[in-house]
Amino acid sequence: MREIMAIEALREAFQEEMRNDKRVVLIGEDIGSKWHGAFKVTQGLAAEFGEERVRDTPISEAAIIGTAVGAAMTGLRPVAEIMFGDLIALAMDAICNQAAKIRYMFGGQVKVPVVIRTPFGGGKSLAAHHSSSFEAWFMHAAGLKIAMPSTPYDSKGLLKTAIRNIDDPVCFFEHKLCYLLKGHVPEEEYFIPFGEADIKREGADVTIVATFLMVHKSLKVAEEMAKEGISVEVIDPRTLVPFDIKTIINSVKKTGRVVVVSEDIKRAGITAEIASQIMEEGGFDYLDAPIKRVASLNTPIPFSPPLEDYVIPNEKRIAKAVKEVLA
Amino acid sequence: MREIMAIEALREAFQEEMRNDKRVVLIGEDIGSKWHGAFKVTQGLAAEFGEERVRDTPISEAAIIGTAVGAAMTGLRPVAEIMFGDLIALAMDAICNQAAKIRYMFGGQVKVPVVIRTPFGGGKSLAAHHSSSFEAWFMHAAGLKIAMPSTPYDSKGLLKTAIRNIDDPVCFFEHKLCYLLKGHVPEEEYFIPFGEADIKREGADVTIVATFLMVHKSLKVAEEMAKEGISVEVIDPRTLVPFDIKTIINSVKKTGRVVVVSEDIKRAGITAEIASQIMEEGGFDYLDAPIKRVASLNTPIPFSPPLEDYVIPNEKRIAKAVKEVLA
Amino acid sequence: MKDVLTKKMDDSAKENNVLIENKGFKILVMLLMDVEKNKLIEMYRKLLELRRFEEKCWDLFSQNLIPGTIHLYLGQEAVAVGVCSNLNDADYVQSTHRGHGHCLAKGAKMDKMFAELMGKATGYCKGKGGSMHITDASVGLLGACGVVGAGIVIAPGAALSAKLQGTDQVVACFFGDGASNTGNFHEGLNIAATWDLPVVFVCENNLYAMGTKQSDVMKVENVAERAAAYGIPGVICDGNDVVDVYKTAYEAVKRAREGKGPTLIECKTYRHKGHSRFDQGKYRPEDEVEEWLSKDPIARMRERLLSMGILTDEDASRIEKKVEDEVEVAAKFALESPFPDPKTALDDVWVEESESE
Amino acid sequence: MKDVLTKKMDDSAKENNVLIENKGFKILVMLLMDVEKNKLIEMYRKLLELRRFEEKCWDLFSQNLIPGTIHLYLGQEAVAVGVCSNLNDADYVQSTHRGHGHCLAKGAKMDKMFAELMGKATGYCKGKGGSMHITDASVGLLGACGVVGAGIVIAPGAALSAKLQGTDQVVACFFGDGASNTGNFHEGLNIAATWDLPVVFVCENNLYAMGTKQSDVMKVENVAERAAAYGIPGVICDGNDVVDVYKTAYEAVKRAREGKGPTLIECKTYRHKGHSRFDQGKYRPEDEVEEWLSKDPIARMRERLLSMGILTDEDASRIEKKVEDEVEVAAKFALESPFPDPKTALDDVWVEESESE
Ligand SMILES: Cc1ncc(C[n+]2csc(CCOP(=O)(O)OP(=O)(O)O)c2C)c(N)n1
Ligand SMILES: Cc1ncc(C[n+]2csc(CCOP(=O)(O)OP(=O)(O)O)c2C)c(N)n1
Ligand SMILES: [Mg+2]
Ligand SMILES: [Mg+2]
Repeated sequence: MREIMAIEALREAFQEEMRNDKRVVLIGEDIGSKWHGAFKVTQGLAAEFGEERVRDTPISEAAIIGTAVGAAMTGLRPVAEIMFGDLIALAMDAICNQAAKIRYMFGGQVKVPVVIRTPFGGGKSLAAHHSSSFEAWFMHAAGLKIAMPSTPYDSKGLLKTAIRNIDDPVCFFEHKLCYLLKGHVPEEEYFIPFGEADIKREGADVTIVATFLMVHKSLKVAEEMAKEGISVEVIDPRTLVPFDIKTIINSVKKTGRVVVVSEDIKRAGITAEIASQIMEEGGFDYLDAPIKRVASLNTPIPFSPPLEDYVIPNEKRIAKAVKEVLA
Repeated sequence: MREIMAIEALREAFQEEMRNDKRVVLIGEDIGSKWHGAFKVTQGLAAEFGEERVRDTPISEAAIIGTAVGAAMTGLRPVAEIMFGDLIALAMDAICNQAAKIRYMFGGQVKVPVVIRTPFGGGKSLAAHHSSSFEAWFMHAAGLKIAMPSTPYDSKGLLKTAIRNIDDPVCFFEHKLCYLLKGHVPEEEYFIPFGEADIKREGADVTIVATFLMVHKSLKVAEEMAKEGISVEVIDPRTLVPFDIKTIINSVKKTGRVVVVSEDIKRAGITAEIASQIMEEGGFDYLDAPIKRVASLNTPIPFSPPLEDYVIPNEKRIAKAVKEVLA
Repeated sequence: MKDVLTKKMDDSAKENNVLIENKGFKILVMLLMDVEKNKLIEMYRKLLELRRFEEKCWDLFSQNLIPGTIHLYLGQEAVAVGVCSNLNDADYVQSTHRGHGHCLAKGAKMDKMFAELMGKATGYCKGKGGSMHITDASVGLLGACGVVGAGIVIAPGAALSAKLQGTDQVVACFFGDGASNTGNFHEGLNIAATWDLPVVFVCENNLYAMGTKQSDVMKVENVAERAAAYGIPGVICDGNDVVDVYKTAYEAVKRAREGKGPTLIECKTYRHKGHSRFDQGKYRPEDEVEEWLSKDPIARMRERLLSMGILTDEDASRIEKKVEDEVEVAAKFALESPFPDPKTALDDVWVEESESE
Repeated sequence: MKDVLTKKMDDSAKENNVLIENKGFKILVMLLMDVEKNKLIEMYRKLLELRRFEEKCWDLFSQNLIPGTIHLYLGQEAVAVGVCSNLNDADYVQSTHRGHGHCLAKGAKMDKMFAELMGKATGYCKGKGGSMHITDASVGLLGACGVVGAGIVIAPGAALSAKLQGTDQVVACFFGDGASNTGNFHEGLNIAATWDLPVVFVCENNLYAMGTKQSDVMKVENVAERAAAYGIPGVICDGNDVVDVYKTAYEAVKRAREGKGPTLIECKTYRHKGHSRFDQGKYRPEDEVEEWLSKDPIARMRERLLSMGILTDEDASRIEKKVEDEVEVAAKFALESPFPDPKTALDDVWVEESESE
């Protein structure tokens, strides 16, 4: 079976969707034929589809999103890119006050089928302006759907769905350290629906809910634990909005123990929402121990490798949490 | 005892702090002698302290915060105002990437004693661009302290602390419908430390943790419930960072039942973090029922009064939640 | 065709060797030659519609029938009418917090507008938007917008749509003097200029942003001077003269439609009332207010049309009566409309599903 | 006094009725009159320090001793040195993602800089910042900044401090051509202009923002033209000629210090290497690269000083040797320094407490 990297899977999704529909246009800084995107996701797209449809922009994050929103309101299906997740802070109004609210404010008169892509995450010693994970901000903004694939397979399937099948604004978040991971990706067209969590590994003793790179770290922990006879189930929600709480609750009914793992900082992060939903949606009665959250420490992301490693969750911290909920 | 409105209490805090320290300057749109602030908080300040210290700005939210940050780094103690909370989306980089991270990124070389004020909340039929509650975004940004007073007394005491005693960036959030509420405020100087929750009403059966206007709505519910023989404790955390989880846990140990109430939308809002902290910090073992969250529905805030009333939590919804945790 | 008027005027000016400096007067000369009278009469009718609509709003919210706040367009009517009279149905308009005039000028109906302002289920946005988000997408409106300046980055997107889809649509993007200090102004104009997008940026300079005088927050006298930073034309016109606005916008719209890129037009104008609901505008010097009130765009246009014989007193009265009647009928519709069912608050977040509680 | 050089030059030019067009040459004439030779020699030494420092960085990160990414200042040295040679110790400098040169030119020490770049505990930011956040607050640096354009709104704040505290400090705010398209550029320049703040905005136009050519993302030829939008002077200078930069900044700094407000200076320059760590700059035409390499600011200054007899070959060699030795010593310090204790990641979030785990 073919194994490719996530950046290739994303690129393939773009190729298929841009061939399929002329209304799909890409807008972002250095995504064209000079640079091919900061992470080379868009390599070759300008060559195939032309500069009119793969548009390099000035350094104007608000205008990148604003323009995409205006285009989406009037018949295009734009995909806008913010080069680094931290910089999305410059486009918060365009995303959370405009893209997210326009359909609602206008009483459903228009739709805004825009996809907003950006990479989050640390681990590359890029320091506090190029390593943040802000997905919780968007989960807290009514009107945005959110995908955050952890594998090449999910990357392609979710991106295709976001572009073709969802008429609402989608925040499509990627993770810098997931870009080069390889995985099985079918050559045929396929779509992954939003709102369907994926059980990345089945298990009976503990449920880990994890996103992005933490899925992979959790899988490693699960493997280690297996050797000790502990059976860990790893669930990747894949989309935060809509959120597939059912799959998670079903797992909790089985395991009675939950660890939620995310790279965003802990305070008011997505682990808080996930843990709260588990409690509210039926988990409480099945839980044998309080849910543990494993997330980045409540600091900006530091530059130096030993510091960065300390702040971002690693296998050791995940394993420790698993042991604690089992204790 | 003197009763004054919150806007007067805030104004008094400014007067005292500006008289005390020349480095305190105010920066914002229409805060000066022409308009006195959108909610008249700064009335009279330009007249007393001059236009150099009470500075009207262009409509440039990013520059308002950026300028305040630069001034704070170099010896002033600026208080920057964003006229409406929704518009803070335009200054997210300046707040969450710069103000919040600068001290850390620079290894502690500088401090950034800036206070960022803005009013959140709906209830005035101002629709989706003037009614949001985004406090969770800032709780999720490492490096910011956050106050959100519900009463005139807390408004004055917390603002004075923010300006005089805290050398870190402070987000000082206010609520539009709390501005005109009256309450007891001493004429003498006083300071309320950050990180100390206030038990607004003691009770034995259920703990309500609430912020802003929801404190007042919860107090009304508590009063109603008392008639039915249900004793409700109402706790106002007053600051989100630092967060006084201890006071809340002590209450939970007593009541075993918790409702968390906030006006921000539920998904990934502050109620998620508060509920999660309660679970993690010792609450789990004392809880007799899952924690209930009462928050705004996951929609933008609509304009028309019947719609807005439906989206924002009211006494009925709070009472219902209290009954549910008691059931 | 909307642009026939100006074209004919130019041709015949050449032929007749008419040498008249004032652009407005020049057009009137043409009209005396009986060219497109109706266009001018229609503009007058529109001006009047905007005026009476806003006066009725003022009346309604004084009676507490309009919730929230409201920013009246009174005094600035010539801008919306002058610009939009150059637009086709398929063209787009990006509006602002002070948007009633833009909506009406682009063709929105008064009844559904009043209904929206009152928060009724029959309003354009089913009561979800109100004054600051009022819009009629079916006539090309991109929406009013509560965040000052935010529309300036959205408008280029609609223009990009037009460009990539190969239509000849243009986008008129309105905003205030205050908005020209926002980062969005800079990014929006620059991206539109860089990509030669068909946008006409229309700054309605009414001298104030709330209580803040324009001259206190920018060091240039004219917002139009800022066009130089983007390599596009910047033009100033008399925003209280609908003919001057029309003519100025005509050139800009033509330019945009021909693929030559955006123009920044600055219309010097003035709002008659305070900034919003409760503002009495006390920060404005009395003589300034008086001077501007004397330049009322509607009175000016009426007088002109009368003095040039395009309109008789009777015609004028008939038009006025008709507009007033329409306003009353529309307001009645809104008053009699029901408020929305609270549960509809959950609709319209998503295209397909409703939100759950 | 830093500005004596230019003043003397002007005076004596008047006296001697010297009429020489080229500003740089004019200064050199003065120097032949033996005015402030040392200033020029010191500028040359600084240029060399910046050059050798960056070359060593290139070397170190090729050996994987510098984590993350890095944006070298190679080729642009004349800008930082020319501007900062006008500044006092108390003045401020706002830097960028390409900030090593600004730091050194303002007086940061090479040893703690290398240490920071390598993520060592002895670095300026204790390893928390790295290249994109390197700073030495004790010499007036407001910090490097990873968000392009973000510093442009911070710099006016430092200038406001100076103004309100009644000092005569000025702020030099550096940024690139790409940054001039950000909303922050517009808001920052406008607020500084409106408030007459003592800021010198220095645009280092190196023709590219990553792979994007300046001319593809703005319709004006010169960033300096944008000054017109704020009612402040916009000046262009040869960013590869330290003397021209010095002289241009001199006027702007003087203006700022006298309370006359900001100036926008555009320095035309070029980066010798790719944008960042792995970029080879293939998007730049070879002849363009060659042409600019031939205008190397350090070679030019060296040649000039030699040809005018201000520097002998021996002096030059001695200076060069000294700088190279210093660079080696500094790098050694960094190499031998320890990495920070992981737990220190919890420090410096707050002024008083540490974060907890
Ligand atoms: C980004 C932003 N900042 C502040 C406000 C508050 N506000 C509403 S209208 C207004 C003044 C706008 O001035 P201008 O652009 O000149 O338009 P005008 O009201 O004069 O038509 C302000 C400051 C806002 N809505 N949005
Ligand atoms: C706001 C923002 N957008 C994008 C980036 C990614 N980025 C880093 S440097 C750079 C180019 C900056 O160009 P310019 O301002 O000309 O400075 P130069 O690199 O040429 O010195 C970009 C796009 C960023 N760091 N910040
Ligand atoms: Mg105005
Ligand atoms: Mg550049």
